[in-house]
Amino acid sequence: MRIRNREKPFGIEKPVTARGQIVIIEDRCKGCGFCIEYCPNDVLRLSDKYNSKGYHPPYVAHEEECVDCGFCQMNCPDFAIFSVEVESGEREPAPAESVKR
Amino acid sequence: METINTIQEQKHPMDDLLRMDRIPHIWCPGCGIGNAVSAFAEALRKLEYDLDKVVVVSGIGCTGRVAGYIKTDSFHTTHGRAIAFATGIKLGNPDLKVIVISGDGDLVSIGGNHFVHAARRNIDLTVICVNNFIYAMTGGQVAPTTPIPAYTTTSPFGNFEAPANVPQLAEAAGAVYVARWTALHMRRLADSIVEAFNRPGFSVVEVISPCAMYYSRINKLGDGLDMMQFYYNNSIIRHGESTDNLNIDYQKEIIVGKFVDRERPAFSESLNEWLRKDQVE
Amino acid sequence: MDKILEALSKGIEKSGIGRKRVCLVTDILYDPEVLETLKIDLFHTSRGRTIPFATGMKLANPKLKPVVIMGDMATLGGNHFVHACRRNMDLLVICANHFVYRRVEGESASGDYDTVSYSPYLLFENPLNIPHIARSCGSVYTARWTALHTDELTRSISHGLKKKGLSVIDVISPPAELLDFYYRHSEIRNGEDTIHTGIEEEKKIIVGEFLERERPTFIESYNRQLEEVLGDQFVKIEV
Amino acid sequence: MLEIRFAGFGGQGIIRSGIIVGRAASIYDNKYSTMNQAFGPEARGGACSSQLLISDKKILYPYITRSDYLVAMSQEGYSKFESEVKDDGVLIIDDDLVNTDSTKKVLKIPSTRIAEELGHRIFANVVMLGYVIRVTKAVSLEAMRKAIPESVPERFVDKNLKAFEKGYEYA
Amino acid sequence: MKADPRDVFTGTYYIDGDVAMAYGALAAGCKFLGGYPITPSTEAAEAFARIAPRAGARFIQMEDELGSIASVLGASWAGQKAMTITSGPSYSLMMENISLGAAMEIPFIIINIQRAGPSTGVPTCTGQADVMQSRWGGNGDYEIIALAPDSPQEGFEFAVKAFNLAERYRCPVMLMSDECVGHMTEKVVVPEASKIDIEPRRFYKGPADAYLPYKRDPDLVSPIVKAGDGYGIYITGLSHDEKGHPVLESGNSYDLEHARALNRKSTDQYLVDKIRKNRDKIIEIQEENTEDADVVVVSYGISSRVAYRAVEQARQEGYKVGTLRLITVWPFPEERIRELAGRVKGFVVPEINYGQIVFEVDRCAEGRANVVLVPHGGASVHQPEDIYAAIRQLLESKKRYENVFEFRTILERKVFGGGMLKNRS
Amino acid sequence: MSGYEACAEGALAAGCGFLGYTPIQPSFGIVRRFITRCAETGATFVQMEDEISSLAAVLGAVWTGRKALTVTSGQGFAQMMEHIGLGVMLETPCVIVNVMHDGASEGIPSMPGGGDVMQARWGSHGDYEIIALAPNSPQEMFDLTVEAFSLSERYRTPVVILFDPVLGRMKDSVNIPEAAKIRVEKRKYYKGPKDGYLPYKYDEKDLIPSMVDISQGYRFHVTGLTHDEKGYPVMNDECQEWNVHRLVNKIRLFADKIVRMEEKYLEEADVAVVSYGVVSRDALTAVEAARKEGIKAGYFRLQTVWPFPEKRIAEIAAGIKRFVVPEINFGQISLEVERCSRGRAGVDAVYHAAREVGKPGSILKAIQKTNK
Repeated sequence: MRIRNREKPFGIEKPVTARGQIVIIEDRCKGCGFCIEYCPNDVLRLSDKYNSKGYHPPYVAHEEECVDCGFCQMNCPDFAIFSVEVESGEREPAPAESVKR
Repeated sequence: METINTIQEQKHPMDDLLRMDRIPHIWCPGCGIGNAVSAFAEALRKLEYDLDKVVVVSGIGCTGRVAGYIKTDSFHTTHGRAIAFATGIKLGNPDLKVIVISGDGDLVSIGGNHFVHAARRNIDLTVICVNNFIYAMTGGQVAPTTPIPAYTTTSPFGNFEAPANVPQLAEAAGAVYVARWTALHMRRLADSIVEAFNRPGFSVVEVISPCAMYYSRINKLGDGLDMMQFYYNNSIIRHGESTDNLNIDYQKEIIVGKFVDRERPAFSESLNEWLRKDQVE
Repeated sequence: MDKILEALSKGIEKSGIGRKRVCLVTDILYDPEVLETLKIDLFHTSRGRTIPFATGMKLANPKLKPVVIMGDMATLGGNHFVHACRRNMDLLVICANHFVYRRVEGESASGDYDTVSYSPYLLFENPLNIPHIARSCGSVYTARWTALHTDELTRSISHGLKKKGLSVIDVISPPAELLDFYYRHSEIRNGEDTIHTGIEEEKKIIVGEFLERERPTFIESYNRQLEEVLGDQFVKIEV
Repeated sequence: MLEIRFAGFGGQGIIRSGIIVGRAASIYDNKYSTMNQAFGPEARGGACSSQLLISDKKILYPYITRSDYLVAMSQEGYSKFESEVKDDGVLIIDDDLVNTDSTKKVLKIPSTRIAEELGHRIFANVVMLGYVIRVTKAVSLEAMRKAIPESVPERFVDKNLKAFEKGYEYA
Repeated sequence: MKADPRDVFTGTYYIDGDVAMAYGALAAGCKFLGGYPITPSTEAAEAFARIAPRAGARFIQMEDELGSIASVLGASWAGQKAMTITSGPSYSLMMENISLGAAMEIPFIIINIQRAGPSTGVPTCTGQADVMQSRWGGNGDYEIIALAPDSPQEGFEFAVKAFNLAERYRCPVMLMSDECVGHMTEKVVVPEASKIDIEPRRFYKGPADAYLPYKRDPDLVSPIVKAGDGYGIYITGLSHDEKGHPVLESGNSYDLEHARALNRKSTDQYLVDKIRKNRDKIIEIQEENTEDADVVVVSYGISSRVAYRAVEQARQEGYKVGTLRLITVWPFPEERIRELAGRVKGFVVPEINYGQIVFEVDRCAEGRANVVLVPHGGASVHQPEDIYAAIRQLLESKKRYENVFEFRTILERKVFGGGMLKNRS
Repeated sequence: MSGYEACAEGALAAGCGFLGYTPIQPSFGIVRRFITRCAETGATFVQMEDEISSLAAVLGAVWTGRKALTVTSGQGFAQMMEHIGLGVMLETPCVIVNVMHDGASEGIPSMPGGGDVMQARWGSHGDYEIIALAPNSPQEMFDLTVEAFSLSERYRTPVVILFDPVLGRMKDSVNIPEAAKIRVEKRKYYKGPKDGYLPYKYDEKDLIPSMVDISQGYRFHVTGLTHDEKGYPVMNDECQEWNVHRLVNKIRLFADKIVRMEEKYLEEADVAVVSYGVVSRDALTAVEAARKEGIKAGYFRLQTVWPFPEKRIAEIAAGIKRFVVPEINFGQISLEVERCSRGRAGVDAVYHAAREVGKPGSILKAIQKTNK
């Protein structure tokens, strides 16, 4: 299976990507690693700390790489992670439909 | 973790669809049932259907607990009888959208008869069958879907029974919509559920899901991530494949896709027609 | 009804496997007088539970060839049927397809379409295509005859008795007064794809031998798998 | 009569710990022992506990009245059973997973961390056992060394014995 | 007859009750298990699946419980000792075929690891609420035998005993264990094969043409044959005559006159009488200190071990307390309770349910002794203090109570510290 | 009108809107009547593949707001046992009509029986209490079917109607009152705010939680597992105790209100005949015959078999010498009578064979014997 990449919006030369910020609800995490493995942009890493259940939750290693694709959220079996769109001054805001999940 | 601190007030996007007060759920790390629920919730969100009119019915088993986590009217019934229970709900109030989410053992083994007959009657239900090749809640017994020669606790020397082919059974019994995806095909699965949901009649979506605890451990297949990786490498999308070819062999490639999409008169239509005819006579 | 027993009796004779080895498991009530002449062991079990009963018998005494005659197979015992096909238990299953529950007057069974004269209600449920289900689930031999196709039925039964694995014979056996009607409205099409064998109103009933194939039976796979893993420790099931 | 309670999550080997010690006691040390278990529907992550009684006489009442030792590998297990421990009893906890403020005697071992150093966290229970046996002297060392290989899958015997020694040494 | 050494895994084990029962069944010569997984009985089926292929026994996991029990009936008629292992709701599903098994007089056993109910209840926790169900759960009249072990060692022994009784009386025998015993791990000693007594199946030995499936020996039990031996038997779940033929004239219209002629000696009468008339031989109880007791604690299964602590405490304080443990829950030892009722002040019945066996005790006490139920909703065992309190309460009471409930209302206030209606959670 | 028809009419009169069934002899008469009236009444029916699913479908239909009925007999009833447990646990009101036939297993399907009485009470696993009614005439068949729906709605529990093929076939005039005069208990619906709904929060007074229908937006969850007020599974002994305690007590404590019985000639009687269902007709004849002979016989009939009228039996026991309990089984209710009489009066269980229905001889003989 291929993970769908963001499509280039027509008429804009430089690809504009949405920026996302990831929220991790650590105590729900069971450390399965799906989000880390299947993040298209390798944003996440496994942390060393233990959560209350004794698992290692992920942490955001490359925050700037997140494009708010929402795959970590869908792929998390424990509903412990999701991303929200953040607007960054450095980049142009992404077209609305491309960030809509 | 600073990310949490900054936007902790953000709600999880599934909050309205799931009973977050019950999370963390009971499923093991690396289990794919959570993914299936996630896809289902996504489908519900896409549908924009009145959630008050959606009913989720589950049987018993790991997947049987799904009903408890979805924030609609939901029923956790007895082992194998989810479809029968759902039939009652659908006929009692035909305006409802009734969805059965349960496991392979529940739907195909003990509930096989209800599965066949609900498909034959073409009762308007959507059945999501999460197939993890094993009875997980009771501790890893051989299921009718266990491939040859997988090891389980009740087939300690390898399974030798031919596994059931869920899409084929569904097709033969008369289901109008049959699809299969793995727990990794999240978006396609969600789309498929949407399609099944909109199809009047008995629709079946099979979800191949890793059981990281019992199935993979005894067969030394690694953890949930390894099994997901296996699906990643070995699943082939072939829409419209003949259901004869959909048997799943041990650690062989898995054909996924949408296999059946047809129309047959649904039960409630036939019943109404019959009642009308009866009255005329 | 008696037509099936007659065919069974002749079929046993013809197959030459011996009356001792055959044992009949059924949920239909038979007249004991008829059975005495048949001289085979008969077990009249609870409705729909014939196939698991026969499964237990086969495994406990693999020399037996249990023959299952099911009345309302398609309803109560549907699940057992599906799974016995999947396992390929070495049984011969004869579905006495009455279209109605014989013993409950005037009721619709899920077998096939309605017989208006017999049932006061029109049947509105979709019928189940028994040969197709059998094929899909993995039976090795599937045929359908009406009860009046005596010779063909005998031949099929004899074949089913000799065949290793689960054979399914769907016998259209409505009440006596309708038998002839169905006989005349049947059409023999051997080797027909079971997808087309559904019985529909105002169409001919397709009969014939639809399917024959080889699959390892439950006991064969059991022996092979366990011998491979356990070696000498395994006590094999002798057939 | 020695009463030990193991508590933790499903998947940590809580019940197996009870079985290993019980087996060592009843088969190799010729004592009587009864092991009872309580677990939730979850295979992993649910609350789980086992209670082990070891005695020189036949055990009639098969449950813990007040435990001599509580081996806690989760916060939940700790808070649930802390009060059950005798006043002069001992709490043995995994200090990465359990926070304590008990007035009773507390012994700490980072068993999960040690197990992870050894290769996998599933050995945490055996590391813990090594520690527990040293502390409690519930059964003889020889008995444990015989009981462990019998109670774990063959391919993990060496690792488990190593984990056991590690825990034993830690004490 | 002695057990077949190949099936007996002699040795000393540290195993739980479920596994011990599987070992016991194999030692008793069980050659067939038709099972379906359900917590908490799976360990037994798993153990059986592990060892069965080496003992020439067969394990099949059927598609559902109806299938597994029906396959057991079939296997038994094919000449093998057969059993199924189950629990909770699955047991409820089997009721129809238990009734069929009783009517066909098939020897088979069911191991029921009771869990907390009703419905799905608490699957991983204990209960004792299937006791009445095992006696009354099927439709129609029949009698069964039920045994209740209280330790893994007894699990092993009673499994052998259950098979012996089943073969002896050609009836279903229930091994009513509970989750506590099933999951309790203790030392189990499996003796040598020569030390295990096995009741062989009562095969018919006379001439083939004279065989009648339901012609009874003086003890009301008839010998059995195997399917496939050429007897041409007709076995039915309908009411039948000696030949096994259903009581009917022709086709499907029943011959009422014929039925009437047979009525007094009908199938049901025998199904009931063969147990009731042999009850003295079947019933087993274990008594301690009942000779001079003021109070007798009647219990079975795990409750008897829990009650031990309360009884011990009471005796230390000088109360005369005896214990009566039911080894066979069914048939119920009515006579013994009647005898004791005349002598003692009362009975205390701790059960992990809201009153089942206590009604039987109450019935047999005939109002001559107070009967106290110490109920428990399930999912765990009694606190010994509750049982002790009930003993004290009983000894203090002067009044003769009208029924079990009346006493319980008082008890509930004292023991549980709340009225009936108060939410206790 | 026959008993079967009266039953179907009773169900429809009580507002039953759903029938789930599997054909089994001899219960089919009810189904036939019900189906023919479906089109007029707006009721729905479904023929399911087996009895297990029939009851499951009925339970499902109830939660959509309909009143539901299933009809079965003998073995079919045995198959329903699992779902009676579920019905009790989910506290789903529904009515199960069991046409009892003779014998264990299949027995003799066309002959009356009485072997399922204890089964109705004890057949499912776990602790629960049930309500079972036993009518003895077509008229009562109608009345008690209506009553059964009332009770099931009132106590939120499955209610069993036990009768037999003789009563079913029996034709008699049945007086069906006008619809307005038929009083059926209304379902106890929750009326508070939407987010405040707890499926198992019960009333302290009657221990019954209030119900809602599917699709009203309450988004509730119910489970067959042991659950808390929210309907969520909670796996501990405390919650189990909370649950079972109430499930049992919601009927036990109100038994006096539920119990219905009929008495005749009991004043100054020496011997009381306790009976139910079709046998009670013979019992009454026998009692009257005995009275003519000068024996002081009394007649006591259970209209509700469960809960058992313990108090009344104990009272009667104090005043008489012996009970005679005729049943078409080998002693089921007689055990209950024996228990409740507490040794004050002896109990003679009379096996009233299926063939003897209509012939009170054996009962009369038993009465005469006690008098000696």
